[in-house]
Amino acid sequence: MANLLARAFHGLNQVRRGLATVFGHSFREPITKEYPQIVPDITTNFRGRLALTVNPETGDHLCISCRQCERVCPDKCIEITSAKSAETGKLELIDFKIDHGLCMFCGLCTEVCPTYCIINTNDFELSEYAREDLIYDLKKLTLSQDESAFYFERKEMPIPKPKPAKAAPAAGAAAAAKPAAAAGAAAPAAASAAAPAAAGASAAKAEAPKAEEKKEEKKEEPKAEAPKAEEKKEEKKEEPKAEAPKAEEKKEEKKEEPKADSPAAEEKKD
Amino acid sequence: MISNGAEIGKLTLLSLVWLTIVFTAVWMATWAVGILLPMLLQNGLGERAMLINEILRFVTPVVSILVFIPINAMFMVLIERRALALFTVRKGPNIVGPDGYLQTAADAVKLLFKEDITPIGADAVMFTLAPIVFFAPSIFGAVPLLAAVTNNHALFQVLNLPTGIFYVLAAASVPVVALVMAGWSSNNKYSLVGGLRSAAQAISYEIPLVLSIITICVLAGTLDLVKITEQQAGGILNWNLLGGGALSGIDKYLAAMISGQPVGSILQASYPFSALSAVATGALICCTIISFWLYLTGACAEINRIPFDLPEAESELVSGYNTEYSGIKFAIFFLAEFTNLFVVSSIATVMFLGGGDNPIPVWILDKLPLVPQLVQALRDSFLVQTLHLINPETLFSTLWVILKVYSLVFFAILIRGTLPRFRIDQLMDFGWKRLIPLSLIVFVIVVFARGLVNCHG
Amino acid sequence: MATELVKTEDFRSDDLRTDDLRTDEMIINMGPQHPATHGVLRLILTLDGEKVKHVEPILGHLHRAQEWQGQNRTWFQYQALIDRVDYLSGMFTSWAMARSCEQLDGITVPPRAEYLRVMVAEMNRISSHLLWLGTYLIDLGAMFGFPFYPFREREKLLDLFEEISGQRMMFNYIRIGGVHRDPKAEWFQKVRKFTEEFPQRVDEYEAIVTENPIFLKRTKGVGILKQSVAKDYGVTGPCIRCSGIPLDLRRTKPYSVYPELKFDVITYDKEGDTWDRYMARILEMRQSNEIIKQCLDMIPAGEIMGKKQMAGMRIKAGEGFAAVESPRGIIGCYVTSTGGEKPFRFRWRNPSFCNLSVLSELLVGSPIADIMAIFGSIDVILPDVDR
Amino acid sequence: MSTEAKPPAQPEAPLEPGKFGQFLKEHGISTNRLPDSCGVETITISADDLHQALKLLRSSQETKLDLLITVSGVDNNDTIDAVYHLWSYYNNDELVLKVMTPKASIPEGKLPEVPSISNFWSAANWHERETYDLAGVRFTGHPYPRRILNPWDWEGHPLRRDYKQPADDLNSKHRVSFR
Repeated sequence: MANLLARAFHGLNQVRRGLATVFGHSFREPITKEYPQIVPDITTNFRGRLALTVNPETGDHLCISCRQCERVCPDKCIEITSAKSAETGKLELIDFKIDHGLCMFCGLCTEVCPTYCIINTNDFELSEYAREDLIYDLKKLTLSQDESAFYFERKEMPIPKPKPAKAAPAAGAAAAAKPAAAAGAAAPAAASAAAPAAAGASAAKAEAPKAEEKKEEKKEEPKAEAPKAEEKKEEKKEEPKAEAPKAEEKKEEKKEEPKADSPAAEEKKD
Repeated sequence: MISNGAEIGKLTLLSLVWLTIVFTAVWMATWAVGILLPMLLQNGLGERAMLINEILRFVTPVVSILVFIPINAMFMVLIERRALALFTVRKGPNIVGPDGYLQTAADAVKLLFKEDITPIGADAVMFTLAPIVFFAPSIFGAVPLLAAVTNNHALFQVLNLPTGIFYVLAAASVPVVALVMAGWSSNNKYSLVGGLRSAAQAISYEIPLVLSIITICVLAGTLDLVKITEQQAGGILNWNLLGGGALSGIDKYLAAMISGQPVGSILQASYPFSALSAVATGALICCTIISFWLYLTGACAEINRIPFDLPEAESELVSGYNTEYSGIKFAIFFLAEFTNLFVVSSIATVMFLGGGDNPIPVWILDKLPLVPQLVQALRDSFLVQTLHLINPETLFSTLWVILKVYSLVFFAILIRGTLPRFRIDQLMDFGWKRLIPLSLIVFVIVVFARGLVNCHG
Repeated sequence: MATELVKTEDFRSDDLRTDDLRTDEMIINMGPQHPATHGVLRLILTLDGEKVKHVEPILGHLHRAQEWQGQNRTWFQYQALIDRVDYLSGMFTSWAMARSCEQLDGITVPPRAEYLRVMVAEMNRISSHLLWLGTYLIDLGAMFGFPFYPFREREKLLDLFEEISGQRMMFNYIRIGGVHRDPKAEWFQKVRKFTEEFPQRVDEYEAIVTENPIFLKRTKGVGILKQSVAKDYGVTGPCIRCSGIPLDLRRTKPYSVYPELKFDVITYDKEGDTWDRYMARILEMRQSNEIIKQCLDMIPAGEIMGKKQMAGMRIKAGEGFAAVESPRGIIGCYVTSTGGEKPFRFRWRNPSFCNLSVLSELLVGSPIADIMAIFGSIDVILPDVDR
Repeated sequence: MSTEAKPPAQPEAPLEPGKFGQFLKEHGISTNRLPDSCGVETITISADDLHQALKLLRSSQETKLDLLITVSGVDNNDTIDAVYHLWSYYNNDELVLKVMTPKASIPEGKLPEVPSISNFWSAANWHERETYDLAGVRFTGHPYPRRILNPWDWEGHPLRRDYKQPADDLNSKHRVSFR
């Protein structure tokens, strides 16, 4: 009996302790924030929506279409379309698509990117009314110069020298000057006129100006896949940033070969 | 160290605003039906208004309750959510309306417009009837309480039965049937188990509940709610919570001593068997406190609140008897639950906490400055004299009742924020093996101890 | 006289139950959309009144073919996926994979990386236990008040994780050969601040819960896991430590820098009930807190990566099994490599999967209300079960 | 599934039996030793001896390998293995036991058969079900040989190397939508 009473009192006392602790909590500051009004302070490393940066100083797009991110993505949610530019002989980005509905924000693409182009922003508000709207294209992905500057500063990434964006085209242009001259002044005009018809099946409209170069590469095979395959091979060599000068050299060599043939090829077609 | 002053302030303001809205609305409705209409009719119809007046007299309490219940339930849901948020270091609903004041009103509107679903295989008649049967008794039950909590206001005397408390208890035991009906008719096994549980639980916890109330009735010597409140008038020492008038002798003694009157044989009159009476007084106080606790426990179980919410038991039975309900039927269940909480709290207030009585003994109250003048000023005002809008006795007692009832509600919310749920067999064990014997013991002690002390006399 | 008419023997409950009344079993589907099954477990219960007579768990509602994906992703890619196996303790799944690959490849992990691993893993253990504590109290019916307090502390930990790894739950922080990022000095200060205030918070939980009479009634003597049964079913983690076997990989098969740290293995009696499991987890939280404190004092400077992280990373051929002590038990990774870009075979040994199999043994004979009390106390994460 | 992947290299010369191999040999059970997997003794055993060997290893005082960590099914290109990882609760002993069934010896349309140990080791119950489900090893004598992770009417065993994935949109290059 005494034991029972003691237990009852102990139990009641414990309940009282619990109630007092819970009641005591009402004198503490609330820990919740009214989210849409008060935006949380997100840490620098947060892996949010993916975006492409531009050079914060010059405004040039940083992507060199090396397709590293496309290859490393475990969900295969990145799709890059690029083509070789006629003037520079370098790969030029046409479109960059990321399906954010498929993305799992693992951040592997940002780790392998050699130019700090693709980054995880702090934006996490991605809701849309349709799944298709979650597929972001190049325009939607690319950040403005100010935003890029903000992220470059926040993530403490080294601001790229204007070389990969600016100097490279210059070098490319220098290299391309010769073949362009060799190909003759008449060729571009004819090629650009024929371009939509020839490349229409394979390339999008945006690709049309670059189709000129494709044609040169085509040689015998009229199939649409052929230039792409060639592109891929070249891309692989282009991959690491450190090797960029080498790749350029290689390209120069390569470019001279087809271009030497190109008049012949064009003659055939004509 | 209060670092949460702003939130507490907001909660207090919210309560005040809502309570003002609730009671203004109720009083205006009641006044319109019970006083204004008869006055106008009297002027217009003269003698022929008698019959209509008679009808209006009976309608008035029902009107007041019907206006009161929905608004009050909305307020209680809101205060529950805000208070729980306070305990759990959150902010709670604060978007809809000014600082979230209209959140539950919006919820109610949403529930009313939702589709009303009757599941396939359900017994449609029973399914529809169950919420009504669940809700109706809380209206019937609340009516006689009105007279008690408004300090026997003339408008509500109509339904003041001599067996008031038993009528209330009888009404309060009906909802169990509704829960079984809901559980059975839903064609859902979880609902069925929930309904059966609620039947078992309500029946077994009604016994300690009723026994603890009987204890108080024995102390008071009456079943009339109004009489019970009137007996407890005159400060905290006269309340049933503290021995039901066992301390009133001391009260009188102190009052006489302070006012300089002869003390004489006041103590002797109240405690005829000196030492024995002292022991009996102690026993009475203990017993009434225990039976207050018993009452709270039983009431918690009766209205299915945590820690006795086994019929609902989210983690076991999805949502128990109201798993299949939606829309307005669910809203009625919801409404009734909170109304029951209010009814139960008001019974506790009337039976244990002195109804509308202020806790300050009279001999202190008289010494306080400005109070008598305030009352007198109110009494002379236009509102009282011409329009009969309020009378001071009812006003003050209503304020005290509101304070007491909502303190109990707040306590129930605190319990809800702390305790885990019982298991069904432990609940039964606790009910039958602990509470019922305890309540019987308390009852017997009170019966004998009462003879040794001159209660309320 | 009533006593002559009614004999007491007529009211013996056994007789009523078996002979006089014709009773029927009720079959209830608990889950997959039941509010308290912690995800999507489906239990087919055969009930006799409120007593469980038979229970059959149906798994696989969250099956995501983690092992298949392991074979179809490169090593580098798969690292990002494995946090999803056990989303509440992602550090441990990463660590198990990293350890098995390091074993195969013969990588030595730099000491700073090891300390960082221990720190984040113990923080993750705390956060996992905190979530368990909150949800367990919800299972027991304390729906509205208490469960928010553990989540408050967990939120702080998740913020710390976010700062160090980039996300709150899918960390991808522990990599093959080391850890991904070296945190800044402020991060260590924040962790220290957390470790200093955390014990008081645990005191608060205990004040509310531990000796609460209702909680005691719900958990004491409920779901008793006997040592023999536990061994038979291969139960690990706090569950088996409560059944009296001091199996804690951090001590029995020490890995990383655990031999240098001071802590005890928490064991209880031979027949662990749910209260013991609750208490063990509370003590483990305190202990992990102490371990983090020690790590903060002992962490050396230096490298954090023993192998270069690159997309085409390869692991030497061979096979191996490595395990770490996760909050739920032994999480192990059996990996077979052929030296190629992709693993040849990945096999997860998940603690939840093994611990859950004992459920059908524990539940028989208990009332409905105890299903959740017992199931919750095993601390099962359904993605960890189904993979 | 990458079919070009090769199984781990087999040893050229038979190795000396290790601690547990010796122990089993003493009890008349012949085993073959494979190269250690990360320092843990790895032996193969014929399917007929499995039951007895595991019983011995579990219950005898010398070995006390009483914690069955996993049962896993591995489809090497020419064999299908059931791999048993055994640990001890009390000491640091570990053992990897393999039952290798050559694919050539399995009749067409049948599954490799390995005796079930779930009747005396409850831990094996779900592991064996999972191995059956994913890797397609039939455990004879299992009390409840049903699929556990995949739906009950699933066709094929996903972790087999000859398994054809029902729909593989994810890896196709030219898809209309990404999903």
